[in-house]
Amino acid sequence: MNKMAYDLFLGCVIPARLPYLEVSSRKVFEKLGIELRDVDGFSCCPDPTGIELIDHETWLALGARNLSLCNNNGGVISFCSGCVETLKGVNYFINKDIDAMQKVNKYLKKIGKTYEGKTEVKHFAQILYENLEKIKENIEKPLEGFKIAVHYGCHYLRPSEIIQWDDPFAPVTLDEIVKTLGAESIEYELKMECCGNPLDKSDSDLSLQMIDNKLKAIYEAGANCVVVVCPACYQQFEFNQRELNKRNDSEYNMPIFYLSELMALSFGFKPEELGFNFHRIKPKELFESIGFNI
Amino acid sequence: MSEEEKKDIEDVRVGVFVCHCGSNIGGLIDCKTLAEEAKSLPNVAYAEDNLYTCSENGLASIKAAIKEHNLNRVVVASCTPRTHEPLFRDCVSEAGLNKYLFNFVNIRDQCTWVHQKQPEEAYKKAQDLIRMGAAKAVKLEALDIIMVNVNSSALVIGGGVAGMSAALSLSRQGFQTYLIEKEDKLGGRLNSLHKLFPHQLDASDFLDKIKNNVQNAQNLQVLTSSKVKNIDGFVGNFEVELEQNGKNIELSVGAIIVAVGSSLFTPTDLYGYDGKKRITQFELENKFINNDVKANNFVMIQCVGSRIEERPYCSSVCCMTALKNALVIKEKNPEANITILFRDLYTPGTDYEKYYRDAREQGVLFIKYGLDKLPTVEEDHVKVFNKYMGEELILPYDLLVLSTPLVANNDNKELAQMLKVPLEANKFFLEAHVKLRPNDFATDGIYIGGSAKWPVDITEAITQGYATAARASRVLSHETLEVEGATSSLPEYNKSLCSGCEICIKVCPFNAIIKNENDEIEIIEALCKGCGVCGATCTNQAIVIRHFTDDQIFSEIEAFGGY
Amino acid sequence: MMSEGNLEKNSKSALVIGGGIAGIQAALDLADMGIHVDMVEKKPNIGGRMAQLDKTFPTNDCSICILAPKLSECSRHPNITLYSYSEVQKVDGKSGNFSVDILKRARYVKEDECINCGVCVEKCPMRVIDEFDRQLRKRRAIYMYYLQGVPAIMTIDKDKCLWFTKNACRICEKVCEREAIDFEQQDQLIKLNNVGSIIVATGYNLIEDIDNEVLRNYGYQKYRNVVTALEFERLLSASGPQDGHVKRLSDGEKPKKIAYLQCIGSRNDRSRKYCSSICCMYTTKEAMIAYEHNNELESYVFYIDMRAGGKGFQSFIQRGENDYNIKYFKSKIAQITIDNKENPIIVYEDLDNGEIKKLQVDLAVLATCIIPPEGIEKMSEVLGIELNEYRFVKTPPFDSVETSKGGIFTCGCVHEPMDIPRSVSEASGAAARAAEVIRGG
Amino acid sequence: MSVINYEFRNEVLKHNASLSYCYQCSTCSGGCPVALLTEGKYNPRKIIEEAILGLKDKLIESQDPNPWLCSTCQKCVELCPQKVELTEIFTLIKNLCFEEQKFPEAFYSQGKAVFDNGVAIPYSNSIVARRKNLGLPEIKIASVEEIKTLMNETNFAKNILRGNE
Repeated sequence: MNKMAYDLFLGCVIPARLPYLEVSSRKVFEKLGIELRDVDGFSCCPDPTGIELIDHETWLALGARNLSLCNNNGGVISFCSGCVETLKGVNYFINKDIDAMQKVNKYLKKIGKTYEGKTEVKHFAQILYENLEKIKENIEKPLEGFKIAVHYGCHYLRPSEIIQWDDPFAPVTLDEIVKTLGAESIEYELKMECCGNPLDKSDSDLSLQMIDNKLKAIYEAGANCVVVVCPACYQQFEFNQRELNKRNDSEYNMPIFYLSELMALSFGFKPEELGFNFHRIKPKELFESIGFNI
Repeated sequence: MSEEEKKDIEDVRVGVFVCHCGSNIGGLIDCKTLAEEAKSLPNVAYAEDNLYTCSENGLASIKAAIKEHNLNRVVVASCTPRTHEPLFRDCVSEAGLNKYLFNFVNIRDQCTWVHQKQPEEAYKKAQDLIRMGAAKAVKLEALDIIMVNVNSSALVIGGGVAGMSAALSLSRQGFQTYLIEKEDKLGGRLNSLHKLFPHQLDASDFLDKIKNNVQNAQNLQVLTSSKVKNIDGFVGNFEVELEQNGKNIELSVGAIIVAVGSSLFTPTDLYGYDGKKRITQFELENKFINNDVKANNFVMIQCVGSRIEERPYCSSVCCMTALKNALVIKEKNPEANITILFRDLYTPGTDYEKYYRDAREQGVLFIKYGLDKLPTVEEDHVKVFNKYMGEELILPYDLLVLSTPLVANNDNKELAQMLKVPLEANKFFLEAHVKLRPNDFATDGIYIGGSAKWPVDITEAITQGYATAARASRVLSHETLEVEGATSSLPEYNKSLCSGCEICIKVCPFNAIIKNENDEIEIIEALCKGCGVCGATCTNQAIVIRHFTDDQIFSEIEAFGGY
Repeated sequence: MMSEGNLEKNSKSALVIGGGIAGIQAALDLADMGIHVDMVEKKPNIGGRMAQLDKTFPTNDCSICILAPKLSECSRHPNITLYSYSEVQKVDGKSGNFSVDILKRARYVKEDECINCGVCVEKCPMRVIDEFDRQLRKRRAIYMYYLQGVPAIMTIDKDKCLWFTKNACRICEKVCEREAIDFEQQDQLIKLNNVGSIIVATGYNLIEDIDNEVLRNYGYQKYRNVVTALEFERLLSASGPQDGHVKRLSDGEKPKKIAYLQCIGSRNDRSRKYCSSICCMYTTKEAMIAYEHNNELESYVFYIDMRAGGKGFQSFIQRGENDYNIKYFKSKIAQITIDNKENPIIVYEDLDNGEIKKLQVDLAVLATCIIPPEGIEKMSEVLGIELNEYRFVKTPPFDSVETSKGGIFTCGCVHEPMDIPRSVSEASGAAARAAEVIRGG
Repeated sequence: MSVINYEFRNEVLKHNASLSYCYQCSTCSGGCPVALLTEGKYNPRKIIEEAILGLKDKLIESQDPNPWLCSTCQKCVELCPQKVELTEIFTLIKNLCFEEQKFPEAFYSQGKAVFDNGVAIPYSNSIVARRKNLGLPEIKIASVEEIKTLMNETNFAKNILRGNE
């Protein structure tokens, strides 16, 4: 069987703001023997909660341009749910509507490119889920004692008509993965609710309220950490806990992990290799409290 | 009591059968002892207990005992007469006794089931009930089984779609049928409709098809421009007097079907109705037929004159009618703007809900208003408080269309009196039971279908027309009918007691009591159900209720208190 | 009324498929006309859905009390032959002259011996889930489908009986005084000839009977205090699993607040596009009965359009609002969550002021969608009749009792969701049409 | 009080026909997390109703309810029993707001960043250094010229720059 390979679409947030998340992600795929090929010339995906909302056509055009650069038959993957939604969305719209396809290609022509809407797009967590067996083989340190609040995030699932992956309201894939890593997945009341990150652009207070409610529910359910698969969600969870503690009388100190980070840990990578020192909420305490020796 | 009465009673030999009903009765109380005790009751010649008296061998042993101990009365103490009395009546008559010489004592439903926590009390109650039942049995009298002849022809009143369907079915079943219509042509409401939902067929085409069937039907006589003048008689034997253009016609029929339909409501003083720029849905259909609809902005208002205090019902066809006409407009002029102001959109079931969706798909607009803030109509626009927005919205219109309810005919009362059948609060005809007898009247032999009973659409009117045909056919299919023998009566020896106060006539729910040509109270036994209301209310105790005579009831009371 | 001397003795008979209220009414009408009727019911006893109901709107009559006399009339009528626990397997011929094969499944109980004494049931050691009570209680492997069932004969559930599954037990055989148990009994093939007309009245199923996809967002079968309307009907029923004392399934507490959610699966492009027709009414009825059990009760009904067009329906809803403490909200509920006491939590928009409100209740009742009955596809093949786009029996425009095949008629929910009065009217209507065929009209 | 605007209603319908299927059942508003949080001040159902009635002023001028408060969680889209594509309709409305220069500042900065750099977050020197330390590869991003060309073609540039430069 020839080696699995995908083009890698990094997007903006991870490489330019959270590069340490890119580290664990690359390591995990390497360990699983799945090749990720870097592609030159990608632009912003663009943001489905940003540029799409102010100019749908531009969003289509830039997205189609990015997809037109992919040259790998395995398709393209991303570590970011937003990028995945954009790239899948562009495929969805131009394949659904021939006018959109023609319009987009009229634009692309100006820069000597064309796109037929054929590149397959996948979320990195989807690839991982499809390789659960491989993952099992690579586990050196099962994540015993991790009581994980899984946060799927909206764009990983919805709109299901575009994403075509897992159940939009009762998803299982991420829970399956963390259980495979030997951790426990904790049910909590607002599990399927939005983290509120996109609202930051229009109403930061609302945005904070939403993440506040989620964190409350997560603490009530007795989780000791959160796992996410989207840099927007990651920032929303990680960057706002201090701010919330300042505003309210809360004492949030909940470690937030990227799915790839947890997997890397279970594969035996050391925290320092993974850049955990860049986390604002250091997981060190957690590791000690549950006796996760590294 | 007189000597020969005493003598009669001495000859009375009662058999008592106590049923265990599996564990239903036997599980709680001692049926064996009950039977033993029964043996010592006056006139009881025999008693036994059975695991199941209703089972084949239970019935066999009743018949055997009747022969062996030449019993002439039978008492079964068991479950309930509701389901089992007919069975035991058949059993004793097979053994040669008159079926009215059987008496049912209910010691399950009304004893062991309701007193499961108190076995002793239940036992005592069972003793009482059996003692009383046996005492009544002693007084039971053989009653004649009454048979009436049946005239196998039928009268259908109303030549609308319901009436035509009923008449067609009856005639196809081979019954001579008279279909009478007060207008000069058949068709009723169909004559004034343009298209028919939900298939947008031409009303006229559809009507022609049915009329054609009616014209070609055998055993079916149509009388248009005809009115009912008078109706006498009872199930199987009605005498009907008609008037057709001045001349009188007399018919004898076995069953009567009422399918007189309903009337339109004119929304005078409502929403600026003027019959020109502000019209009803039916007037709109008339405009379609004459092809003079020029407007481009349409506003329709639902529930105009219905679902309000004075007319609280939903007319159930208006929403579909509005959708139909909206789709007709859209088909002719896709650019037309149509807004329907409604309270609840009534499109139940499969095709109708789809029809509502189709209308939205075609761009018809729907706005919900509430009874608290009714729309107000100006010369060229409507102001409506849009519940969806919580604020007022202005809708310009060239044509305002009001969806008005179907209402009961004014002459329903007249017909109801002739037929001696009731109307409900909105003056529609009232059926025998809204749930399980939707097309019967309480009076045997008379049936009701279509919008005369309640507003219905074409499809349901047709179904109900067929339904009345089936109900009538149950009567017409027989040369004779056996009717209840346990009826009330005014015996010769009591006639002197009757003061002619006519209270019995008023209270009889089956219209079984009349004052005959000799000005005497007469009970039409074919109609009497033996409910006993007349006997109970008769101020001079002139009326006797067979099978529930004072004598029989007092003997039960005595037996209860007498120990 | 009993009948004497038929106008004409019909050599042709009628076949009625389905022993619910529609089938029963059609059979009784035909039989009273003097036409012989063979009635086929798949279940062990006739009675259908109506037997499962506590009361019926808008009169709130006790359902079984008005049904039972019709059941016994059916079983006693000289012109009706009842084949319960049976299915139609083959139909040949055409209008006026069909021949029909009926598979009469062995119930392993001698019909003419069993007197329904119930001893066998008491002694049967096998507890299995009870379909009639919507899995809310257990029955035995030998059983009556329901207490007042007709024919009043026991049936052995072959798939559950220890003798058939493990070659053990046979206790019922030992305890039956009438020796009515017959483990050797075989399925029978009954051939009917000269059947003039057929009436299809096989009723309906409910969306929860096939898949819970649409029920997922409401936590059905995940949250114990979320039940369907028919389950609630059983809870209300005196003969039901709680003897008519409504209690929460989670903790046996008496509910003080009940939410009723309409259009669960109905009027929904993701599930069934059509309206189930009866839910607005039976929901109000159930709320009324529940209130009669407990006058403290608050009921909340969440609906899209109040569909109350039948006779006396509007005033029924009015009474619910005025006298039974029922509050109506025009708002479809998106989902149900629960708090730590398993109380259902509902979020809804109050259209009167546009506010979004959170409501905590003790019990939530789902008005689930009516769907075509199990096996309708097979039946349509056997009979050669078409189904419509919703997989109900297809009827032509303006005639709700005709099917696509001459001589075969239909009535009741098997062709469209409808209430009991309309089912009964249609049943009589179908009977009239069948009689036309049989009498050669 | 507002007047129905059939023209604008039809314009929205042309972009997204699913709008016409809405029967205002309130599933969306009852399921919307932001609606709950704002006690109904934000209400997806009302925005749809305004679109149905073509109330352009409310949708674009006064923006009541504020369409920018949609968190794009897509729950309403999944829940809608009539499969109305709510978020696509909201996107259309917000696009029109953009043309009218009525949109939150943050969208400007993001759009401008992409227009100037091809990416939303330009690579600072410190990030480039950090990537090196972390052993991550160098990233060759899009040629800004290509991106600018496209964004000029689509009128994005015109709209994003107008009134701001």
